[in-house]
Amino acid sequence: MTVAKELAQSGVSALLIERDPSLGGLAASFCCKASESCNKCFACVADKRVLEIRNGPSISILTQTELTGLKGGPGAYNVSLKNGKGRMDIDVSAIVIAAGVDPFDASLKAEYGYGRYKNVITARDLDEMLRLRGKLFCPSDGRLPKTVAFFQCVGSRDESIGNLYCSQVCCAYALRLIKAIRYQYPETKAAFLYMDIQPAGASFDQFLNSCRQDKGIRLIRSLPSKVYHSPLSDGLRVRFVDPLKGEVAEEPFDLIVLSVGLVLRKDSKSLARLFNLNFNEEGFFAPPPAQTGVFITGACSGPKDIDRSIIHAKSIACTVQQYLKGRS
Amino acid sequence: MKAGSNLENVLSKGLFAVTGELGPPKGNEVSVIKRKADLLRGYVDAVNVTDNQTAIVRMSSIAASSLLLQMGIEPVMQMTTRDRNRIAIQSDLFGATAFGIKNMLCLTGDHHTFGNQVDSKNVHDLDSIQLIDCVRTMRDQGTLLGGEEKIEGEIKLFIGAAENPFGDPFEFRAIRLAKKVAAGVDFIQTQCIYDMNRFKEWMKMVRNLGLHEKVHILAGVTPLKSGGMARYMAKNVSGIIIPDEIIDRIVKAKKPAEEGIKLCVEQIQELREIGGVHGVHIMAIEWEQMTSQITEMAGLLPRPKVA
Amino acid sequence: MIKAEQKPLEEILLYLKSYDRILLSGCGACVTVCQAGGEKEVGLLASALRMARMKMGTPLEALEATPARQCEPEFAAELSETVEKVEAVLSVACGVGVQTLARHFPKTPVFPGVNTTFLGETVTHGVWEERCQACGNCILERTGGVCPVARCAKQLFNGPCGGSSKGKCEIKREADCAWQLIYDRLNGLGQLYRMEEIIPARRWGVESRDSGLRRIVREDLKV
Amino acid sequence: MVNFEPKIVAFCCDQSGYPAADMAGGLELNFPGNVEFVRVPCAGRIETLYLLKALERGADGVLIFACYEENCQFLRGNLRAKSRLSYAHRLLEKIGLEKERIEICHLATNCGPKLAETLHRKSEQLKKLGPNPAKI
Amino acid sequence: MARIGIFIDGMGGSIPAPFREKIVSVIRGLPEIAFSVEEENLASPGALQRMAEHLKAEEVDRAVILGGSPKLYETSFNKFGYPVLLNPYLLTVANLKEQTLQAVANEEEAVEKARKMMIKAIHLASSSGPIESRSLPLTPQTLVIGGGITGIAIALALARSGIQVYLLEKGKHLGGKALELRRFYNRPEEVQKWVEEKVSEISRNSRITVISETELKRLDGHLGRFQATVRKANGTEAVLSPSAIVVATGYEVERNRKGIYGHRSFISFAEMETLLAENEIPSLLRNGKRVESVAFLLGEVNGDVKIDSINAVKQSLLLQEAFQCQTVILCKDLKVSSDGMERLYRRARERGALFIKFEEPPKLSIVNGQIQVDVKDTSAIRKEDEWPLSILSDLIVLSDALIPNPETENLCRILGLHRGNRGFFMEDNPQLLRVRSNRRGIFVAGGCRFPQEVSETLNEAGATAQEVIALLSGGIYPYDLSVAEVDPEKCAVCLTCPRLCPHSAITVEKYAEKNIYITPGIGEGVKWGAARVDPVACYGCGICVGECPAKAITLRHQPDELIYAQMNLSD
Repeated sequence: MTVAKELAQSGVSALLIERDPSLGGLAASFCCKASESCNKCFACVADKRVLEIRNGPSISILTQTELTGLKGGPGAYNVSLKNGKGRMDIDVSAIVIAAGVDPFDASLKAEYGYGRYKNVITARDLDEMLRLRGKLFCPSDGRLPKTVAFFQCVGSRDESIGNLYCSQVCCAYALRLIKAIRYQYPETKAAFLYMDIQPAGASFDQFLNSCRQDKGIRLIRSLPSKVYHSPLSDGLRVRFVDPLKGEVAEEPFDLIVLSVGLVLRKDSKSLARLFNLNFNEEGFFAPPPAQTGVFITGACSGPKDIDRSIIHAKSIACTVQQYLKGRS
Repeated sequence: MKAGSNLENVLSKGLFAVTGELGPPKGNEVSVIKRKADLLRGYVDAVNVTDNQTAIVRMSSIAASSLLLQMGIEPVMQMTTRDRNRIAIQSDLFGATAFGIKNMLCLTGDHHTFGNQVDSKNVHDLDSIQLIDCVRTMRDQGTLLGGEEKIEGEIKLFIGAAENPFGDPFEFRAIRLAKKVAAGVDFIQTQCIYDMNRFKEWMKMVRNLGLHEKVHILAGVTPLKSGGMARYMAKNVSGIIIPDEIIDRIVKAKKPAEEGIKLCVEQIQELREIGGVHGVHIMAIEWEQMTSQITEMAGLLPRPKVA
Repeated sequence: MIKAEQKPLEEILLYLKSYDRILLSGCGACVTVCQAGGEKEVGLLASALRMARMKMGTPLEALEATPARQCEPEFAAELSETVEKVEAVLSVACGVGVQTLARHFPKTPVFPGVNTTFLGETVTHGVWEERCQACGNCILERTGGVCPVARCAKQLFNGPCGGSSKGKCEIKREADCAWQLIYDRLNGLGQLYRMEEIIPARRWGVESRDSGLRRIVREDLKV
Repeated sequence: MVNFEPKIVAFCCDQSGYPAADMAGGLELNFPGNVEFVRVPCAGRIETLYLLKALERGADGVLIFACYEENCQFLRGNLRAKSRLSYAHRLLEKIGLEKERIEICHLATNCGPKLAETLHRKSEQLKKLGPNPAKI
Repeated sequence: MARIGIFIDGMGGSIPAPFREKIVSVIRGLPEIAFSVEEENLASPGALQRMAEHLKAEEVDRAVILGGSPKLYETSFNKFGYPVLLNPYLLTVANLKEQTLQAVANEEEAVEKARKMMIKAIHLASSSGPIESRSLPLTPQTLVIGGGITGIAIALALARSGIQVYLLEKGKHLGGKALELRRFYNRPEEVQKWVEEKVSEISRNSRITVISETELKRLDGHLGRFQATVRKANGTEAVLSPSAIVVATGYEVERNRKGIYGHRSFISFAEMETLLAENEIPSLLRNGKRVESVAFLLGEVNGDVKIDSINAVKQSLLLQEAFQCQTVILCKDLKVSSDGMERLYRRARERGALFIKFEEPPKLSIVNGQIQVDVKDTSAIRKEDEWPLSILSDLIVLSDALIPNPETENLCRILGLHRGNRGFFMEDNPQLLRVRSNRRGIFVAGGCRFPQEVSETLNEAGATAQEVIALLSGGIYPYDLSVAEVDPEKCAVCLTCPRLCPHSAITVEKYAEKNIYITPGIGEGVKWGAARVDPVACYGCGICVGECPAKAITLRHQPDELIYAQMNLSD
């Protein structure tokens, strides 16, 4: 979206193609994670972007549309599109792929029991719960959880599933969720189980300190090994190494939130085939050679948060625009 | 001799002077003065009579001073510029000298908001240095301030002033003393000293300016009664510095009051050794009974009889 | 500039107790700048007064006006028509403005809506501090541009007193010690010797308020 | 006060409150009946005088929907609104009105539920307080 | 009297016909109402076309839409263009969909509410006035302050797009912090070479003027009309007139070498870079002595930046692979959230680097002339045996605090920008505008905004260039006068507004030209000492309006009357 907007502003007309019915991608389903003040989650930015795009004078938008074919070569591509109304072929000079990412499928980490235990949810589930229902509850019985554990690096930095990269967004994402929950429900205590706290930025230190000072938030440097479930009470017990005592501990929690990593969207394989794209070591799109007129941006080139995706997109827009200039 | 007071005599003979302090009653109860006078008589050369100290209304220092005279003790009448304009000041000095008061201490005075009449209007027609100048003019020229107006009779006063080596800016404190000397001060009583290092440093600056030869400096001391008092003073009274080790010593002592006296005596002995210090001013606030013990332990007794 | 602070609403309500129709007059000069009596404050105060009186069950009609400068006779004259319609005037200009209106409208009671506090400087936005007492004989030349008359709690001319501690005044600990400021400033200018001179007793009775009503007459300007 | 439906003037910052109101409507969350939305470009546009005037001219309560702190499009508009509110509160106290009649609520574009809930809560609260006795 | 046309949008069935009828029936026959028509999906281009025809045919000058959210119409009208003859500010929308139908359950109440909203909208429409549009010519000239990696990249990108660039550098040479670096962590080429190439490209590019040993002294004017006074080291001054400005002054490193940190074993990352580049594989010598073990100590000074972690892992790998050194990395959190970092980290680990993560800061002491680091490794399992761990190494690479450039504060004042957390330049609010500053036409990029790893900085540089290009490429900046306007007669010059304006759009000049866009009353060219809002720099937020104690400022598109009209209360 940002690419289209920036190009439009530089006088290049752009066509935006989205497979889903609405714009915004993953970011559009996030909730606001403010506590007493804004915690810089950028979720509201996505909403505003959608508006701005609809506003843009030389952007055409096709939603619920899929790419089916590609003809031509650098500088003069002809793409085939398909949507509910039918098929069409369009000539374009350059193509920008911003196919985005999916959250990691948490059920692949069987030891955490996602999909089997109702009270094990992903951070995204929690996000949607807060955005649309406006409250926090245990999915099993609807009561307010007293204790919530956040597991970090679910599907990232994990050799066992082959995802040898940091998803870069989940620490801040989870901590902001914790902060928002703690603000709304002071009686709910949270534990944050992690490897390293990743984010950086001018205000992050301040934010992290406010988390550390909060007595209701425990930051535990240890990734849990297993979740046990009691079918009678729907209670959950978490097994992890207590870094302070140096021994294995088991602790009960009402709700477990998995901070799932980012993976390339499932349907990206077909895009890759269509555009003859390579994958990098991490399994994301590698940037295609210059002069092909095909560009990659956003999280599909490697995990990025909203802020960095936008910067990346703007930067790519600059490249695209210069590429076009160079050709004409 | 400028005034011929006992204090002036002691100091001009080069003897180590001792002065005490007496707060007049918050009313007209003369017995209070008498009781305190009895506690001080014979242990000091002169007694400061405060002028509505900390802006608490008390018997006027002129009246209390003349009562003290009647009881056979030489007073140092304190006078602040807070409550009087130059008319009242000069008229009061006529009266005071008429009663036979020979020492005075020129002060600006504690701010009225510290006292029990916070709604009053302060005067500050003059400041302490201008007051010194005023008294000196009256004594030496025999005229009123700034005027040609001759005074009927003679104003004989030994002029004192206070100085606080613990106020800021520290580097200016000795220069300010020089200003007082230039204005005509004869003796100086300092704020109570606990930070001996800073005081010594100040005295060094004073000596460098040659002031110790022009003015008699009496070092101020106040015995600490308790750890609480030490802590309170250190925290709340501007212009008093009490080093942590002293607070510690009093706080940790089994009998803090005794330790306070002991400390005070040690201080006096140390002060005596400093060049340019011509005496001590013992401010045993509401603890006058200790003056005898302190002077005795410090070896300051008996007080000299000088004619 | 002149600084003022709005009086407590209850006090103003008391003044206006027996009136049902008033003019609330602000001033477009100093009190606008110190946000005590500009057009905005006039609107706010009028609204608050109307509501308070409505709540008491004795509605008040409050007209609003904000002349450019209330202390000028011409501007006061602009209010004449409005003043005729009301029983009393509440002025949120400084004490000068209140008196100008009082002089101009002999038949209408004029009440002050602000306390005129001092001549001051803006320290930061929303914070003003006293700088001048209009004492009538400026000595800033001797004190490095810091006024002890306005800024020393004891108005010392030969300060600082013993209560100066770490640059602050013992009387108001949040306030800077004026003499420390003078010291620092002269020190910075390399003119510390200026502080060694004794400033003699001031001639208050000739130069200052203490001499009775002060007045400036410029014969050449008179028309 | 059975049939009393409090009149609420809701100032909505165009960057947060207004879209949130749209979202709340879109989610079919009910609003109390007697709410007037005032759309402003930024909460910093809301003068103290508007808060008083709203009450003077007949509102029973006033709500300001502003952006979260540190999330103002215009840096400090929301903080200005908050400060002006505190000034208005001081005046209300002097006037003898309950300061609950004016309140600020911080939210973001995607906080429709919070907006609706705040409106309802305010409406209930005002019902308990009763009609604004100072309106003209 | 205004003539108002009413358009009722069915919103694809969201506002049913009977409901519409019930509402509109009230106003039929009112004198100011010219007509009312029903439409479906008014926000679509076709409907817009018809709307324009209606407006023209009936000669109305105001329009009221009964339909959905005003935001919907505003966006689509902005996109497809407003109907001719209708100024955007003469259109009022009553949001029946979101604010009545979907918000009020009881139908009767909804009708009542909708009617009220309609009346309010009609009232608003008749009391609003048109706002004119203007455009400002922009010359393609940009001033880039700072000739570091960011400045270089931006200058080149801009020049390639045909924009004239003045590249201002305080020092003698271009390159900045990059001159201390030797290698990128994720690219094969050498940094120095990269910089050299870029610098020579700059010197060959006729569109870039490098002005070295020069600093910005003063800035006047606003977007499109900046007047930047620059001063050279020799004291000569020049005035540049760029349309836009990019600030890329980088960050500074604050070294702590007090106490034990003064020990010769401590070196900085930059020193280690040099050491690595100067030594020949396979042995690393420092002052003639062989270095066999290196520890990296990432203190808490930079808990919020990633560069230290990246540098540590990068250098550690080089030390391990090329120089056979044993390495230890001590840190609180290892930041691997950069592309490819996790892999590098694992590679370093697999080749024998130790990673020790602590909560309490390690203790340092000198043992036999060497620094001993005692640290509690939080991931150790058997604490009793292994706590604390003592590490002796030949060299310790220490992280230095990354701080804002010392001139940042001064530059902020000159440029009218804000400083954010930690004192770096602040981007324009968190909402997506990372490289924009609070002032239109001024951008902040790179380390002066926040220290980042080189490739991220380059991304940011690209994004900044894109922003500038998007702004300047049209050659004009179109704007309308929906801005704040000062009435100079009322202005008390109290300076409240320039102090509070978040965009530094207000200036007070003693003899400022009178606000040129003011219409009635006094003619143009009158001199008047008053605050002046620059209509191009103003974002129309209204903070100054709300704050002015003299009520001298009006927001032209939303004056008091419109606010009161929106409150819909009695007078």
